[in-house]
Amino acid sequence: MSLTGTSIQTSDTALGRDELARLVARDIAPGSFVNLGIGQPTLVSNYLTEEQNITLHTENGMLGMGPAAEGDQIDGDLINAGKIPVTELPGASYFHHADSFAIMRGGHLDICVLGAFQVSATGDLANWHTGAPDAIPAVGGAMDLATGAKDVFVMMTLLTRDGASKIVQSCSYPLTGVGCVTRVYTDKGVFLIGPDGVQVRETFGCTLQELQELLPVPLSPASAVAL
Amino acid sequence: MSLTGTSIQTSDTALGRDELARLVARDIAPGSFVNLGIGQPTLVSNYLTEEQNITLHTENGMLGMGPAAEGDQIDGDLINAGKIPVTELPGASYFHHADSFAIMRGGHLDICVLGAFQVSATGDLANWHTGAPDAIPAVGGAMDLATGAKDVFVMMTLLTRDGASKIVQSCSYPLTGVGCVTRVYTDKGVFLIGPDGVQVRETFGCTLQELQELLPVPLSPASAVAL
Amino acid sequence: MLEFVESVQAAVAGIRDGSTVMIGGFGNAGQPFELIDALLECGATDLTVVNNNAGQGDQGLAVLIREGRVRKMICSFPRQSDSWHFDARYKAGEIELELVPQGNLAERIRAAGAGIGGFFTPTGYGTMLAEGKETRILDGRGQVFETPLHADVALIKAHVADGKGNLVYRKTARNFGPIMAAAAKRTIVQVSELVPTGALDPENIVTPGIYVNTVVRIAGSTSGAGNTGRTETTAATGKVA
Amino acid sequence: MLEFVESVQAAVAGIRDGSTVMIGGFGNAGQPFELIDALLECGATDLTVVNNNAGQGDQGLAVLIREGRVRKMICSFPRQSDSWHFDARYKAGEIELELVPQGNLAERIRAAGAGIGGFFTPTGYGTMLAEGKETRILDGRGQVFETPLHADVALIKAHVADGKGNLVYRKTARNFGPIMAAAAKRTIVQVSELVPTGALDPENIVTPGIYVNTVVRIAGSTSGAGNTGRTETTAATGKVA
Repeated sequence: MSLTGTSIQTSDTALGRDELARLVARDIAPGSFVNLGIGQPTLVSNYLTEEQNITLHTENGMLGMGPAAEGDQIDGDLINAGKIPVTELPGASYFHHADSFAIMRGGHLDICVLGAFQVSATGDLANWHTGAPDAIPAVGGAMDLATGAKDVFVMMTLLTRDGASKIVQSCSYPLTGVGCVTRVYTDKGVFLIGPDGVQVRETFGCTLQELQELLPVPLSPASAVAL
Repeated sequence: MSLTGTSIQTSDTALGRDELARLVARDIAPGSFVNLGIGQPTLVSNYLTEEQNITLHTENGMLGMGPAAEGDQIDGDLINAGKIPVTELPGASYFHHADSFAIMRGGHLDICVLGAFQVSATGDLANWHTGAPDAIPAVGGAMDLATGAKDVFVMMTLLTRDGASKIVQSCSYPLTGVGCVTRVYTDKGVFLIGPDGVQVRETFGCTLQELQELLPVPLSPASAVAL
Repeated sequence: MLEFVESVQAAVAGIRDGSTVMIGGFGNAGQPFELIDALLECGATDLTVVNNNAGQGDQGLAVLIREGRVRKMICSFPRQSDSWHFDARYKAGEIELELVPQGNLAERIRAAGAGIGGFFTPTGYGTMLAEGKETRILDGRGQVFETPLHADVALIKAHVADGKGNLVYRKTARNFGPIMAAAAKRTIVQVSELVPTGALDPENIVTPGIYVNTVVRIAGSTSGAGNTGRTETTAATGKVA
Repeated sequence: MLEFVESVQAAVAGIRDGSTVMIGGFGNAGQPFELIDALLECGATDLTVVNNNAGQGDQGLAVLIREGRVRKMICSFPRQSDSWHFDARYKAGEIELELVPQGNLAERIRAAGAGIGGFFTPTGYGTMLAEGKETRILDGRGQVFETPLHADVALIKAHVADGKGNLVYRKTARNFGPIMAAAAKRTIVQVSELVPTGALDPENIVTPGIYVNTVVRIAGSTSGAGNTGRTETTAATGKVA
């Protein structure tokens, strides 16, 4: 497949974390139920609009989570999965841990947005463990989210500090879930993962061909229908 | 084992249904959580005292069930497992069907009291299906109660209308549960079922020897410790 | 997407022939009679219906069965004193029956909503209802493998809904509602009352709106009141439910 | 039998060496700090502890670990910025770790309380946390067999108890409390408030008293207020919980 002749470059420069968060937020369908992972994915909440009517889930037992709590709002009994004090929106609900994970594992969340160490060409996700022999492993709710949500979006920088691609043919880090990632948002481009392999929806600060040179997996431009 | 020389006859006549219900009620330890099956077992609730502080469970989603509702108390949303309108006692709670059966199946009920077609010498229970080829089977919550409660008490007449013993070596009717019955209350005696076989705690209107002649399973008087 | 509709006809629109339909309620408590009537009216047929019973008297599910719309019943207690329409269809070999112990029914529905692929339970072990099923000794007890019960549609009745589709129920009318709402692809709820978002205490919500697709208020209905709850009589001394 | 006791010391009396102890809470929310302190004081050792984490800072579970009372941790997220006591014991090979995905942890606890002998779940399939476990394809997906997590004792924190031991919680402090209460042979609860039986609405009770054995009120405690909830930072970009 030719990588030229299709212009899918939508910005002149790579995107910053906040620009990327804005992009993810824009792509979430109105009325969705969403879980935002800790770290970079949390930024997405800053760009969700009231009109979108998005309901945020936190796995420690709540739907309808509001923004971080400040000052007098802080209540030690109201925290998110990152253990940060948050607020409650009208229409919120509380439930216990098994009921909360039933929401995730039962396929009821429309989207979860996660960070990642690596994503494979077939959507395998590695985001919980470096595999280093002296590392103390900790998994939390990552595997449940990766396996349970209808769509798993990953947000990450495309390259490691050493310049290696985090989109790989096959993950070298221990897996979080098999074939679960459907979309990858990076500073250099947005990737769709599906039966047709890795498709590029848009690029930031580079052409598709330049992107291909960075990545060890074959890329193709996304078909119009997938956009 | 000798069946003579031990007097365990506690009444001169066979017990009526209400006398038997009173006896079962007296045997329920204070503070117990109890499910009373439909029909004869329901009579037990008439003889529970306030001092016993018994909490009644109904499998359609309630703990703290009170007596049958009458007149203005009747509320179509408040019924028991027999679909009869009931009342709510202070300290009651409502829950959905899976949570209700988790109480039963998780071993949290101290006692359930059930009717029966047959009970075997090893505590097998048959109470849901005659096995007749043209009968439409219906099981309800019988198997969950039989399998889940810490103690399963059966209340029944000892003999069928044809004079056959309902305590049998092996049930001819389809089973509800295997080895689950711990005690059988009948009009002619109270039987304890355990590793030592079928022991008789007391007899009503007959001697132990007369009882043995009615039953196809070996009986022994209950040891003092089992009383 | 959550929708609030004005009529039960609009609520059940789109239920297809061949669907698996869960219907809430235990006896009359929690039965969504108006939704069942609309399902009858809409003409969908060849249905598999999941309910604790198999219809009573000449209303609701019993009429669906009488009219030949139900191919298969999955339930725990079909035989009742007034289950004559089911009885007739069953004896004529015109309806399939999957008889499930009530706790297995509830747990299988719960498993579908919670993403559990199957589970082992002691209930039914050694009985004819476990015949042909995989068994295993776990924790020292014989146990039977049971699979989740999914549905295309759930028809349930709740007491109050808010603008997010959050639900609360009334007394024992709660029964199968919350677990069926989670197990179905599309959950249609009839309520007695609608309140603004924020009017329900977040601590007390039983079914979060994430499980709800369509809400219809039944005008003039008041849960419980005027509903006398019929007394069932049964032939057996066994446990009835 | 339900008992109301005057002190946390009386509440934890009788917890034996070698017990499996579930401890509620997620972060600080719902952590029964006073009961954990009493457990430390009572001297029980060789414990298997089930908690989402493995202790934070220099309080509660972290101190139990520091003092060598914990033989094994069953948890989903041991490594945190302030889990130094666990980290040290673990690196010294002095504590065993069973790492469980958080949803499996919750579902295994729920299974124990609900009488489920084991279940299949897609979570963890194809990962190192499923190594050595039975797997099966169900509903077209790879699934892993998981077993129930039972406990001798649960220490949990609730907001209010009534005279029957019925409990309600506050906001996200509910977390593991209800399922641990059902999974343990003996459930010990610290509450901020005791109310007379009948003062809680039966529709809103989260943990029915059947699951509660011992209740102690912590004088002067008010859930949430004055509890600022610490902010955790973590090294990985991965999902943290």
